[in-house]
Amino acid sequence: MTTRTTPCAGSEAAETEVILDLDDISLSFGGVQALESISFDIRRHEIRAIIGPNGAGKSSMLNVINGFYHPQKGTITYEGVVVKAMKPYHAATRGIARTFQNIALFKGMSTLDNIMTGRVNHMHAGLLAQALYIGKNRREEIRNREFVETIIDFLEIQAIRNTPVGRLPYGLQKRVELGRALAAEPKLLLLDEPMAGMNLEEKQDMSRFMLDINEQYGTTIALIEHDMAVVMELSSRIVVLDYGRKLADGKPDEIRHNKDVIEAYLGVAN
Amino acid sequence: MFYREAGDFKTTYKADQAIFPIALDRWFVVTVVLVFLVVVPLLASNYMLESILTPVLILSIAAIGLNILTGYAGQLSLGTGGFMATGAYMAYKISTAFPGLNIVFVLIAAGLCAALVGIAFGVPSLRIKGFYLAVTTLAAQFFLLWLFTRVPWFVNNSISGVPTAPPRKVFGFLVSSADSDPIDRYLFVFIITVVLALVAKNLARSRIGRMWMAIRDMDIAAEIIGIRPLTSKLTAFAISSFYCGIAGALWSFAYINTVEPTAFDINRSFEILFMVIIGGLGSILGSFLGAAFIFLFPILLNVMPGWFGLEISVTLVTQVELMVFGGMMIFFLIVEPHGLARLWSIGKEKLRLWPFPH
Amino acid sequence: MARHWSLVTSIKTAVGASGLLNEDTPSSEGAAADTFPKLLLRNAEQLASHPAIREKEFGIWHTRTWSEVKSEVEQLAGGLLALGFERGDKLLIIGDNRPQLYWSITAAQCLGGIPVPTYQDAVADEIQYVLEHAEARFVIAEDQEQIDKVLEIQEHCPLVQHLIYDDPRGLEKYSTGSDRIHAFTVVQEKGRQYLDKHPGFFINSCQQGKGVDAAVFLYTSGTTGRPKGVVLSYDNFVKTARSGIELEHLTADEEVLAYLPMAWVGDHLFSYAQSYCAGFCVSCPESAQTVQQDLREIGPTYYFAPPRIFENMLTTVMIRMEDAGIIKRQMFHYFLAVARRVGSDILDGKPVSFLNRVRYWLGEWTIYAPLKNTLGLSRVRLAYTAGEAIGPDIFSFYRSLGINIKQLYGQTEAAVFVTIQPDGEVFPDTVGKPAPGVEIEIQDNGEVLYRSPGVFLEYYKNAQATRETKDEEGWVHTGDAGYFDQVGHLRIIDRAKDVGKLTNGELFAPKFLENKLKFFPQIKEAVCFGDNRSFVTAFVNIDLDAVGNWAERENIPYASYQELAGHEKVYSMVNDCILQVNKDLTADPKLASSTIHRFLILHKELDADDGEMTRTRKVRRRVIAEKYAVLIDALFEGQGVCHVDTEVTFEDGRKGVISADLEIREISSAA
Amino acid sequence: MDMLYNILIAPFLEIAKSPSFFAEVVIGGLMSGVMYSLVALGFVLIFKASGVFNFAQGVMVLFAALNFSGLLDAGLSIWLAFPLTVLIMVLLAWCIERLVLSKLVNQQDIILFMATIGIGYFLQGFGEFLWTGNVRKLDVGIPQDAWFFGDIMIQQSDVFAAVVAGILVIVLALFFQYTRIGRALRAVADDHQAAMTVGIPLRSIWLIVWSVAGFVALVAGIMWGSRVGVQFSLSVIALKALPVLILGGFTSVPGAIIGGLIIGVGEKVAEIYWGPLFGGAIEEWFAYILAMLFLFFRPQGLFGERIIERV
Repeated sequence: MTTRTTPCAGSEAAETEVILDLDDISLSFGGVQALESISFDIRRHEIRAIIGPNGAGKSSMLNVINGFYHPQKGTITYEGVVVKAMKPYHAATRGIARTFQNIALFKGMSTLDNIMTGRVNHMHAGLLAQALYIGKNRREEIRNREFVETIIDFLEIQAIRNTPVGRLPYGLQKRVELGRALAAEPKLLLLDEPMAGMNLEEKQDMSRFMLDINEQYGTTIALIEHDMAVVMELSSRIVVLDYGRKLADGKPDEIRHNKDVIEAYLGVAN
Repeated sequence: MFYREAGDFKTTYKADQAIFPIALDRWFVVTVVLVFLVVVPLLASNYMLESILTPVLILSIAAIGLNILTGYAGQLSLGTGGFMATGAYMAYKISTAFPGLNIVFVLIAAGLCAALVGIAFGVPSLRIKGFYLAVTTLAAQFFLLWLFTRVPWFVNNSISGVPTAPPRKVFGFLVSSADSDPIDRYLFVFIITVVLALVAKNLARSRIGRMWMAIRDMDIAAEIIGIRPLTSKLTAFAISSFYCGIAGALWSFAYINTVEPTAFDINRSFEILFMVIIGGLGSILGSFLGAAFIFLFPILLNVMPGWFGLEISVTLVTQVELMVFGGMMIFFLIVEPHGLARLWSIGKEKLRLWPFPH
Repeated sequence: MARHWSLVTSIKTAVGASGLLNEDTPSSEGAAADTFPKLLLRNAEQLASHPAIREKEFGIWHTRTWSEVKSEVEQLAGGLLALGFERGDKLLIIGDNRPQLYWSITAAQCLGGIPVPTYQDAVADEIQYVLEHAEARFVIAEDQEQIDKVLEIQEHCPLVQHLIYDDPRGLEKYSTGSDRIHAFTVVQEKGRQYLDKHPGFFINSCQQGKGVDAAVFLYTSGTTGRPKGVVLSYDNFVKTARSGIELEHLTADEEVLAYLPMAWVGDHLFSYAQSYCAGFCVSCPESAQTVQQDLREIGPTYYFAPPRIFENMLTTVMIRMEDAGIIKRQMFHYFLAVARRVGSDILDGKPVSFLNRVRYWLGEWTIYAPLKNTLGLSRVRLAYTAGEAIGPDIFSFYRSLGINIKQLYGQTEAAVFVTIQPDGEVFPDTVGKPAPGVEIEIQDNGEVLYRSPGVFLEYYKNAQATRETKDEEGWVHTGDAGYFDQVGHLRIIDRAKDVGKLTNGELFAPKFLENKLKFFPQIKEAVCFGDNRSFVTAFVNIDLDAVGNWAERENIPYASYQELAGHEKVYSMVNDCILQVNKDLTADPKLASSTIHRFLILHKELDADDGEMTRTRKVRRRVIAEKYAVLIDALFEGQGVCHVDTEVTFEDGRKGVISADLEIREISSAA
Repeated sequence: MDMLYNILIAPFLEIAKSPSFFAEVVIGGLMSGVMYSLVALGFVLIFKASGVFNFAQGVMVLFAALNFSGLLDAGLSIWLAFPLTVLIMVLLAWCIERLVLSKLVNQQDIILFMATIGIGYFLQGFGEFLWTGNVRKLDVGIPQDAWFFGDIMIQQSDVFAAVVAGILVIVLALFFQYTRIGRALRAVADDHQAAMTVGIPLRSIWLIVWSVAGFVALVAGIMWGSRVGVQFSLSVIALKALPVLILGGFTSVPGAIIGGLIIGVGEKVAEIYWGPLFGGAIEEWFAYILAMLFLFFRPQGLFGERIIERV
């Protein structure tokens, strides 16, 4: 996507700058304690994995980040600004996009329209211009269509451009959802188990896409994934959650040998 | 079978995003519009023009309005009658207050008033979802009807309470009041309908249309990718009521020539809801098909016995009408929940794929 | 009838356009445009605003006129010069059909260099052989996938100095800080600067080329041993292209879809040489998966496809029609029968009864036109097929729909045309009359020899093979056996060296038998054995789609290809097919004795990755004879069942072994 | 300013002046509230068991009353006409389940909602087709005269209706809570597929539910018919049932009753005291505006379950 200046990923200075910091986050639904005083940060341009057994609070954490749930305790600082009760669409306009564990595509629309919907905050034609489809609106529709087409080309889904998403196989629906998230040109991309239910080949494609997104467009990725091979290979740093508490946080090989993590996953060897 | 798409490739996005990218569709629509614009006024009888085509067109405008709200934005509404009434009464007030004002501006002003009322009753839709919304729109329906019948200011304190619509001219052609020529009235309404249909189609295929459809399909996901539910729902209510307002105004000015509340009661709301459902949710074409079907069906029912020579009492006809209406409604919801428009698009798809089945 | 009328008009327009063609028009370059660089300059001048090449990208078709192509080629050539490209250098080109790669061909030729297009699905060591053999110093690759292949074998090819890529996807890291890997646009930018410093260099460099110079290396995917580098001159392609254009009255307004591999001589002639000579526009599809959609969008007027593609298209049509409603299906089959009866005659302008014309007209309106439209062939004025024999009923199916499909016989060594079926004289089982300027001789062992302006210069660095194939007077040994029938059309029966003799001395042409078997939709591939044996036996590969679909309707459960292949009902079905072939064979005295006596259905599909076939799906007999020797002997000894373990390479390169017990079935009319 | 005075303060002064008139208005309101509750009860039953928002409940009341009064006019005694009408309602329930519901099993709510509107139209036409549409007096021996407590006049028929409604509510509450079928009904309401997988015969459950709703409609029809006569206006009360459900919550039986009473009383009081200020007949829209306000603060109504949205 030539339109965006792509900061080269190599320089160390940009690497350390923190894009999102979660400090002492606690979240509960009625009596259920989903998250308990969790703190960790995500640095710019890194692939940050969030792993843990089922029910560890991973998805809830993602929902806190993009403002769908509001934590009872703790502060969220995004790009250096402390964020109070952020509405989901605020998060979107500030560059946080996400995909869902069980796909949340708009069934009534085609692949192209679904991804174009991701461009909603980048289009500003007035109501009248849209009504008459002239001038600003037409130019804007074409400019954004070109941008979306680069995404379609990037994700290699040219052949299903006009098929209604309801008819697509699982793997392709995941790709369209990723396309929609990319369309918003996010700074932080939250991926909720992008590879669940995929075969080997689809997983290889998805990992390739994630690496290209991270390298080519410098998008920071927060990744929830159960496939350890993928997590260990792709992520720069990993945070491990268990029963709503933070168990460990560090580089992949640190996590691989961390006793608590092994216990949490394989059960206590007594 | 008739489609010849080979060799019709697109070299610009403008062509690719046209309303009718396929050549045959373009020609088909152009011919249909020309036929109704030129041929029909010449050949059709006054009765056909005055009491069949004009009302069907006006109801299509209202159906397009409701389709924008329920079909595209997914917000159920039973208040269409109320919004039409707002349009009719405000048009009457404005045209009597400013006699010099051209009828077109009166219509637009009436539409805007209805849009404001629409927004007012649209605010609750932010917190209420699904068919609970039926209640708020029902509130609008009954409240507005009550308002216009109870408060004499709206009818300039006319004694009968049912004022006649003042005669108005457009480019010298008399388009409202009883003694205007049916052809002029028909053409006036036809042009407005075509313009409004085009506008609705443009809205549906640009940003606001996608926002509506996103809210309809999965509002949580829509909110998370940055669509503000407030703006999209309220614009849907506003534009939908704008269309209903204009339809109401036209109904009084160009069809029944009086401004009476019974024309816009709860049954009118149900009728237009039927049109949108049987016509097809989320399709401009569906609104036209639905309007024509629902309006013509009772007339057909009354005329048909005549063909077979058996005389049926009027009450029996109304009863049969009700039964068949209810039956048709259920039949359509079972066979094709997406209505005539879906049958139309399936037919078109079959022709494009002919002779293959899929 | 309609057919004649269009023929007449196309002659008129051809004369207008052919002003471009005949050599003696006083074009600006004095001597006739006899090389592609000169043709480029001429087209850029005389057809400046006419579309030259088109590509679907980002959802719409981007068109470039001849003048734009000239500037693109000029900049690329400049860039190559800046990187040190000299006259005589080779430029390896690998990737799908994309405008940038076609421009690379012309750019290399403008600098007196030689382009070497390669198969995009070739594995790394095949590319390594071509790179080393052609001693190419420059490589232009389409995308990361191809660049990775070249980088993988880098240490074996020290000669390769510069790698240029077109699609930047995932390649930023490669090119930053390396002087060997460059982006296409960066090279063009260098080219602009270079040409500013050397004005006029590009034009006179184009002028220097002569007709006899080597224009391109095309590596044949020979059925035996390593591929040979066929050197073809400008004259070979320009003269052959022009004779084809005149014969078929092609104009500058043709539409062609370039979807076949660029390394194949067919694509080089139809999508490159003829486009430069006639000036028509070539369209590149968006991606490999969208070829069918793009075919329908472009609606080509001039179409070329190997028989396998026509065959697949027919099978999909038949399978899709199976699911149609009864009325539609009956209507379809009724009108198909009408077309089969009179369609070809109407196309050839032969007399047809009035009633049939009306039925055909009705069929045209309800079935044929929509069918051609859905397949994207409704604007096809001329369709060629070659490379191997096409099934008679497949061939007549398309002709009966009014698609002017014609067979031709050609070779890479002949820059394609050897024989072409002229309009009006089209038969399902011949390959036509000698093309303009081509002389043909049949040797006593049946081998076909030809001489034509299109005959190649030599096999690069393989003088011995050149001598074997081309003798002093220029006669080329095709290696195919054939004979001229009474109508003067050549009939190819088999590969010369494969034509064997049965023990009773009769002729045994395995290819001829195999093609007859493959014309049945259920049979995808067949291999016959009979050379110096007393009778003929065969291996059969069933077509998974067709048989699978049939099994579904017969509700026969099957979990894998192997299980379906071994099923009793499938065996009897193949048996019936062979019976029918045997019936046709006994009708022809020359081939009566090579009827098939025994057969078995292979448990795996013959595949190019296992080396059992060439890239263009031609059977490699020697490889199969070695690999399945056990099975062949079992066939001739008549064992009931034979166990076999075969090594297989999976899609991602892993090797594995499949073992199976294959049933050997005796052909009997009672079965 | 005086507008505010009239709205807020004046009514209370008047109540203080004539408490008995106010009591009478309240009781009158209660009685019409009972009617709303009975209709709302039918809504709740069907919604609770099948998740269908049955817009045709109002017309079923009219249809039941029409059949019952028709049979009575045809000379049958009450003890014969009543069970016969109940049978007709069960038959109707069977047809609705067979022809409509079974075909729309997992459609979205909006489709089912519109189907019930279709059923409503059909029943209206069919009812009038069977028993001609003229208004009919319905007398089933419910005492018509009134009692007097001090100067407050209470219609006996209203008391009788209240008692019947009370009995019905208790029976239904017990039925839902403790019987096996009741538990199955609640399971079906949560998730059709899940219930089916557990082996609950979905079709028969719906049959029972719609029949009971038909029975409730019959009772409401009789009560309502004996007061104002059997006529088309009965089916309009269905629209009034909507606000009742909003207040009471869609899934609770007690909620329907209390909601009905609140609306009944609220309407009458508002009509008497605020009516004249706005030009009268505010009864038409008062219930809806009240429900709308209520929806703002407690969308799930008094007793309904809290709606939690998960991503």
